[in-house]
Amino acid sequence: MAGYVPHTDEELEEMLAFLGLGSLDELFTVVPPALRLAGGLDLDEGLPEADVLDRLQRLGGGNRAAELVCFAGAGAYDHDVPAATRALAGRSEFVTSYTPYQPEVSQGVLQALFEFQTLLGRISGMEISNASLYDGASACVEAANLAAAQTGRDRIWVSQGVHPHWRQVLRTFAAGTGHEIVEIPLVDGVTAWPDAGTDSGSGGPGSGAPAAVLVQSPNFLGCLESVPAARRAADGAGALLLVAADPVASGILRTPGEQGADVVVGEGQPLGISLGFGGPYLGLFTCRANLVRRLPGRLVGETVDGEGRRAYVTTLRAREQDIRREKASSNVCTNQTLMAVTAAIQLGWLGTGGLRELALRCGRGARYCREALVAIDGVTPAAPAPTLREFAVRTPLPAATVVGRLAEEGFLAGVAVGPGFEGTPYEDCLLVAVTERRTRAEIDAYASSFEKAVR
Amino acid sequence: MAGYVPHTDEELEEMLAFLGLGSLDELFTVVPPALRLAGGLDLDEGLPEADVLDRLQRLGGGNRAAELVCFAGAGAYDHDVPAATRALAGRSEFVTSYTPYQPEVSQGVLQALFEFQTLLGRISGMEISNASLYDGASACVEAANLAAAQTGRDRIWVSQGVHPHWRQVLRTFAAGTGHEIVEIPLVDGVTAWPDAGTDSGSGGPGSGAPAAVLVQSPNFLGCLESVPAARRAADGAGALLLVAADPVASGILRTPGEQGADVVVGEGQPLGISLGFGGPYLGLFTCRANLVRRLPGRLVGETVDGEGRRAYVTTLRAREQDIRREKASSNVCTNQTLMAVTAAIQLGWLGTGGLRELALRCGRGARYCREALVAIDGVTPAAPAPTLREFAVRTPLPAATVVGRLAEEGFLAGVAVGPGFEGTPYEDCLLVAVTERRTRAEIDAYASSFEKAVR
Amino acid sequence: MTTGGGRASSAPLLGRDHEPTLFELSRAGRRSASFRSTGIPEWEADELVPEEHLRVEPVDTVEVSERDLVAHFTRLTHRQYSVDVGAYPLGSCTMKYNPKVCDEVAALPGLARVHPAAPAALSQGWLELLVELEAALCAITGMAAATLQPAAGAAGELTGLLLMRAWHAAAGDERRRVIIPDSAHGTNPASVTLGGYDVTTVPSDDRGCVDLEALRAALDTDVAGIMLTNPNTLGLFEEDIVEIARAVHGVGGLLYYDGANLNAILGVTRPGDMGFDIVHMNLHKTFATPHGGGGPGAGPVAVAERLVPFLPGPRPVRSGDGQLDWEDPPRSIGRIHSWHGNALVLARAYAYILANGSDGLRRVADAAVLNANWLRRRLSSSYDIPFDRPSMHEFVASAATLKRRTGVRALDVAKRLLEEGFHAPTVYFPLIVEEALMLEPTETESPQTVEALAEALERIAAEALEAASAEGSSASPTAALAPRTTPVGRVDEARAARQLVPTWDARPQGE
Amino acid sequence: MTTGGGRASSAPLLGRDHEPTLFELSRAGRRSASFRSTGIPEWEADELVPEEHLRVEPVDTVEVSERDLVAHFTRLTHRQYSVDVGAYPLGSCTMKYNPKVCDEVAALPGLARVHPAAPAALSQGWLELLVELEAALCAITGMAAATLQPAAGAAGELTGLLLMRAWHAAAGDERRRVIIPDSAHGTNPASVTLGGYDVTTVPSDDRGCVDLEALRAALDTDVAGIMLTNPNTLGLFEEDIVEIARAVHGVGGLLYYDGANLNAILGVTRPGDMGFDIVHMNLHKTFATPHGGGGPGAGPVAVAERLVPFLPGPRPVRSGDGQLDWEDPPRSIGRIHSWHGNALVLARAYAYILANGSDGLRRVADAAVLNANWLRRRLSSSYDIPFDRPSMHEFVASAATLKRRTGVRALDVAKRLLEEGFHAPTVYFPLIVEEALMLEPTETESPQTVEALAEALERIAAEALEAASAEGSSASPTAALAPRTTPVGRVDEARAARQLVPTWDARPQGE
Ligand SMILES: Cc1ncc(COP(=O)(O)O)c(C=O)c1O
Ligand SMILES: Cc1ncc(COP(=O)(O)O)c(C=O)c1O
Repeated sequence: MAGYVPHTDEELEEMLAFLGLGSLDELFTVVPPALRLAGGLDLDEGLPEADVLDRLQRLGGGNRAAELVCFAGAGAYDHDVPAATRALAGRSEFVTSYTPYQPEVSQGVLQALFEFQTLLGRISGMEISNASLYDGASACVEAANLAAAQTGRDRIWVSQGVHPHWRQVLRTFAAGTGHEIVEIPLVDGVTAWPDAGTDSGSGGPGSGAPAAVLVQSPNFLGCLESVPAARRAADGAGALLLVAADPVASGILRTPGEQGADVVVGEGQPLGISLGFGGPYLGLFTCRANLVRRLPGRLVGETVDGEGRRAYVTTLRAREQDIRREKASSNVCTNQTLMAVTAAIQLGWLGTGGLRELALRCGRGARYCREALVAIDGVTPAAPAPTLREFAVRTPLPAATVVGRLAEEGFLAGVAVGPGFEGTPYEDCLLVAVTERRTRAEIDAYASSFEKAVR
Repeated sequence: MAGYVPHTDEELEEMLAFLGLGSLDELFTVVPPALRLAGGLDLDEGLPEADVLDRLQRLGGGNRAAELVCFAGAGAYDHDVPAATRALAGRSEFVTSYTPYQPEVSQGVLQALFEFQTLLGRISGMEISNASLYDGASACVEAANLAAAQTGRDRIWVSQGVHPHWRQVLRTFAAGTGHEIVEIPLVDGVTAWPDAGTDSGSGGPGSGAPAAVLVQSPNFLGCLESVPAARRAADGAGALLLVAADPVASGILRTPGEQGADVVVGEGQPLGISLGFGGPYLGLFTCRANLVRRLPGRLVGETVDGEGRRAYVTTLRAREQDIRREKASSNVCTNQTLMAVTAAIQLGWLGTGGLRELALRCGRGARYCREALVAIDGVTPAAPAPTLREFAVRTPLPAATVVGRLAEEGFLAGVAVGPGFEGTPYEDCLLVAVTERRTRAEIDAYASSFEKAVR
Repeated sequence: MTTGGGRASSAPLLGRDHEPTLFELSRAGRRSASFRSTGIPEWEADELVPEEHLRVEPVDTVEVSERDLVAHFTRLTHRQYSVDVGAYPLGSCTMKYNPKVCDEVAALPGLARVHPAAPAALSQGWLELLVELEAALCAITGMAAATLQPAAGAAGELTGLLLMRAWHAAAGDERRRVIIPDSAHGTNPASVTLGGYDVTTVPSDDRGCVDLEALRAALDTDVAGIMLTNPNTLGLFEEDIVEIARAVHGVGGLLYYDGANLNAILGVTRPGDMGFDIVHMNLHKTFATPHGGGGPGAGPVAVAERLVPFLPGPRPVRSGDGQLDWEDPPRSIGRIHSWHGNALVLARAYAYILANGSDGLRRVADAAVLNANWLRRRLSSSYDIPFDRPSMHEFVASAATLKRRTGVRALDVAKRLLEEGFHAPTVYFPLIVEEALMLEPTETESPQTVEALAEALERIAAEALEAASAEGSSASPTAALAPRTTPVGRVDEARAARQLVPTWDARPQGE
Repeated sequence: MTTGGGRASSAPLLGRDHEPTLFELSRAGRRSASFRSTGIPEWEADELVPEEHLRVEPVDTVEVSERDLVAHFTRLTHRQYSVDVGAYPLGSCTMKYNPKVCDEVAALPGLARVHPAAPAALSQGWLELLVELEAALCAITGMAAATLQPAAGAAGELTGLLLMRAWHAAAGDERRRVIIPDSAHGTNPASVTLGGYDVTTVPSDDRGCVDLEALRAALDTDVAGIMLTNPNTLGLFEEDIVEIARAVHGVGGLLYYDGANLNAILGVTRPGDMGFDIVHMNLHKTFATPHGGGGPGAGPVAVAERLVPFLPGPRPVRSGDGQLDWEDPPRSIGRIHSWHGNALVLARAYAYILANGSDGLRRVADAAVLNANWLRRRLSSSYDIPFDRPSMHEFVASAATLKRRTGVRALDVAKRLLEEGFHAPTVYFPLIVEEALMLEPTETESPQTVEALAEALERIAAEALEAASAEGSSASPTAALAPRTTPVGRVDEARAARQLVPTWDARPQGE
């Protein structure tokens, strides 16, 4: 067994003797006898380290997807992670430290988070960024909660273009907050907001004015939404505008900030974080300065120490649960700091030019791939709206079948749109993502396998 | 291209202007025009990082040996390397620092080397250890040079049981030093030293007394040599005793030090260093205190700083080439420090009990495997002498054929003894090593494939 | 040339100068990134996306060489305490050693390279891992099934409260209150609010446990349930837990177990046996997944049989043919994570459980509780121990007397301890203890380390008393000035909040 | 309990306390190791090996928990300067940035897991890599073929000298002397001795180059060859190299190129074109493989066509069918490494060469030479520059005047620079410059870093002058006391040699 308890038997005895105890069991006399576990835990005995690694490696061997050339996206993207990001984010001081409660010995994490906040502010066009939330879904939930608290309203208009999982999570948590999630349908791949003029008084869909309007762009189908249109819808209803944005797309797209967003959320996984079967990822949350006192989660600020040296510390803590308790702006405590540090490193590695190039390369690969696919008989674009890294196509066979067949050829063909789009024209479509990792040769091979699969 | 030069074009111009130069080419006007390379280097243009990694990964894919279950040894062993060793030895402060010329900012490497030296002293039973040499071969060469300098003689008796590559390297370098390498043959797998009584005057084989006697135990064939017998041979000739030892075997075997060695050398690869196609490995060099002023390579000693704080520094530097130049004890400068640090970490992870258990587990696996192989028709032990982790067998087919056939079954069957044993009974044998990584199931499968291969 | 960045000179090695920000190191035109050759046509932005969407200028993030990037973040790590650097007796946080083998597990390509939307048939290994981990967590807690989706403890709490809500709703029973003790962690009341309930706080009695009478008085059929930490945040085992469970169940309420302190009872007793209905675990505490400077964590929620149909979905389940697939429980509260939870954190925790096994996990509890009790006993002569009886894996000391006598507060003790090479304990929590110092040595610290910690704390108290009596004053200069050997000295937190500088761009010019 | 180890309290973060040795952390019975389950019978030692070979007591190494092991070595890294922490202008050492991608290359299982005795048929990828790297190195140096076996520069030198010896011997020509300039690195004369030759030193002229007349005078048919570094250790290009080559070849001697300074001329000119016959390269300098605190390196030796038959064997060669195999050159001097050289270092260097390519390598030389010249020019007002003319990638300054005026020596400047966050330059080398400060910024340091270095050096000189004039004394207290912000202060090197403590066990009791 690979044990991590250092105590020798002799030491255990010395320590017990100091406490006047005769055995380790006596440490637990406070536990009512009826509650004590008789035969120990119903688990196997501990394994040596090498066996553990073998066992997990065998489990990993059961994941055929790990070997496939990846055209799946849907909120998780197969980007290259450079060696520098991996090495730096793996430094054990970042990995094994706790929340920076003691700033004097936590300047490393604090400064990295301050830099993360600055970078996120820049790419989203917002003034404030927190130090991370769990994932894209939780960032949406927190944004909805903030908007409800800010406006005193409890309805949220959510574009159907928002990731279906995020919409589900919004609904799950709405059971507690009592918020009403109203979905606004897509037309031609983009949100068809209710006419501001007619609905402004009543607040449009549902009854009563919404606290916020939430749009994702590029949306789940890959289509670029009009943020100004969403802003108009929000204005019409006197609501806040919440935009879910993609940090990679920000390399070439206008920022949500300059287009009027009040809160910009997103999923930070594309910034140097491995696919990892969906986690740990990185919830991004940025907002305008006027909302900072309702910001969920931690915020790092710059200050000085007693000798005037520049220093960083978590600040405006009165918002947080450990101080405000039931009145806190959120219940989040442990967040995804290491992922935020990773994203800061990755944005540093990419740099201004690299972030732009990354976005361009994704767009080029996707265009090349889309053209190859729609050239196949029976394959058509799901929507006419412009796309960047990802797009949806209608396929002659059910999308799930296509995915199954192409797996045999070495490709993860994409993601079947399915749940969350029931009854829409997109339900049976296949969502295809192309990152900068995909070469022309891979795309050509994919398209030709695709053609055979749907023939 | 993944470039690592940070200068922007603007900066290049600013710097050139400061120097009064008009172009980068003008930096090189001191190079005679006739020598200047016209068309640039005859190499491809630089590649992006991802392409480089791909290219090297493809080269790695060409190494079928990487996938085989390894029964090869012959001086390089397939031991498990625990995660802790890998992580610590990979810390960039260890990896990217230079030789600790400035001790005030190099206490990390210096202390790790001091601990390495202490650990090596303990496992070899010697008082002094240097901070590493290139590999087992170079440690033998340095030991021979030390002995020659110490005794004023130039003949070295080298057991034929010493690794044949090391014997070759001894001969290569003897061309420069003028030393005479005299090989002492094996009988029944162990060295048949000339009778001390009859030969003591003349010094035995060759003419003139030897400076040293060099024996390896366990020797190349895996056989345990008698160090006392070698000591007697050395004493008979008035020579130093040089012992090449295996750090893993030291977990259960008597130390060369307690058996009279003057210098103990070895290959440190089994101490946490990956197979890596033969390097970087770790030359071990330890000796008695009376030889310290002839020690090749670096030595770390403890001292204090100006305020009396404990500190470490490279010491007795007057032996070294940068100070003594043509009179130095050796020409070594860059050594294998990172490997020494790795070995210290690995010995720390193993600990007293773990080093013993490691040796035992290798011995058990080897015994189990040996019994399974010699049960096969036509497979016989190459020598009757006791062995530990490794042993040689005679096979009905040429050893190289066996290796080739077993590769098809997923095994690296061992190493054909071959060169360095021409004309001996061992020439056609197969050397088989079994480390703690090999399971009973693997050995059973190996033995049954072996049986089929030689049938 | 001096303007702009790129300076790779380090802050003096181990010195106290600040590290410049990435933005100060930035220089227009510099770059680290390179991209794979693809052979794809190099269309311009406006050949990909309509102009109206395109930004005019590239987003100005930062421009540094890879060399400067690496040096910068490496230097930052030299300004950061961590478990790998030293002991971290931060009560309630269980900062134990994070085995390195788990890092290798999380990096295995077979796990790390799997897309979360890959069909179940292509990710059977992951589903198997999740199902096995769920079973292990259920065995450890004595529950029937678990969801692995919650990304941290607080997310687990909220999930648990939504389960509570769904359970009562299914019975047509609308309840409005959830009870928590006054010693509870801040996430508990915050989660209760988000779960749509009102908080009812019950006081602790003079043993430091839930006041049973007060609890009984607070209970009625409007109570949806109670959230308890056991051992509680004072490190004390709630000895009346069986009666508490009976009372809460008696009014139809459910019991929620905040698993932050599960480390104390591994293999000793199980929340399920105590009567809890819903249990969250903090894998980043009990099961040694690294905290990452504040996350990621993982907060699986296990439930009793009757709550299984309400669990979040989709859940990995084994079908008849042995194949694994995703399934939504019939009355699921719904999804609570973008995907399947912090999967690579889950893999690490599973590796830790496999490495320890039943024997090792019990040993964890033994040593954790032993270390804490040894330290408590040892410190009882230099600090107040408000509830000085056998504790579990942690205990709460108090600097109240010290403060009265010397002016040295819990905060000063904490800062002074940083100078001694230890991380500080948790301070001013739980709220019911004045000048609280919450100490959790964890089981991976050796007896010698625990003793060194005790000596350091004793030294701090002794030095404060000495200074106070020598100067006849009530302020100990030493502790109040601490820390003086750390990368920065005591940080001005008030200024940070007053003059908010949340990003480099918000900085007043010229500073 | 206080005796014995296991203390995981750190030296105060970034503080100046010493880190205990592993032996002080050791405690009997403690352990990190665990071993794979194998199912093999658990025979005792005496069932494996005859008693006479067995030790009675287990070898007492050290006994620490994995937690303490990790904390110990992590804390040691916080006491260590490195390229990843800051600039390292250590002349002659080319301490450039080591790209992280090369670390990943060296960890690729397809490379790292290959046994060195695997038959060529099973290690074709490695042979291919070696053959391609050899070709690239030959293209860079202008030579015909190379051996990749030497593990470092010094091993390359000795290999080269043995090649020289074999070449002359093959011609029946016994020569006894090898010429080296007085500016040569210490490994050169040491290698000459080991190669069985006598050293003849030729002086440098007042340009800092080989004195051509003195060289001509030293040349005769007893001279086997000459070893040169070009640019030489003063950072100056040997402008007479063509005449030198002609002269040496004229007496039948060979020219050996010490490639320590190859960085300066990548893509600009090639040793082969200059007339060199034998060239070693330090891949751990020019090709960015990390120095590992003193090694491993790699010192391939490339040769002109006529020396190819003498190269060490076995060499990887491509046979007719495209397959690669090992082959011994017909007149090989023999093997010089246990296996094939420091293979994983070679792989890193190859990755670096691929990443840079012809364009990138030339850019390396450009920026390295530009940085050095900029720094030289800039420092010429505060330090002596003995040979103040255009240098290549490094140059040698001198603190001679500074010492005369202020008492501050090159050593003091070096130690004081450590306080400024930079590594020190190489000092007191080459020997021909009094109070030498040899500065090599390398190409991966940005102009801002080079400028910050210049400022720091200027500050040090100015402060020394100021102190000297203020106090009217000749000792500058500041520099002489430096460094004061490092983990330890100036180390007593004399005591280390006088009272040798080479291991923990040799320590005087009770210290
Ligand atoms: C008692 C207690 N409950 C809940 C939590 C919240 O857990 P998390 O930080 O994982 O959200 C904590 C974390 O510190 C805790 O100590
Ligand atoms: C000029 C010169 N020659 C030779 C060497 C020796 O190289 P190595 O240390 O790789 O043996 C060095 C190393 O510093 C050097 O600077």
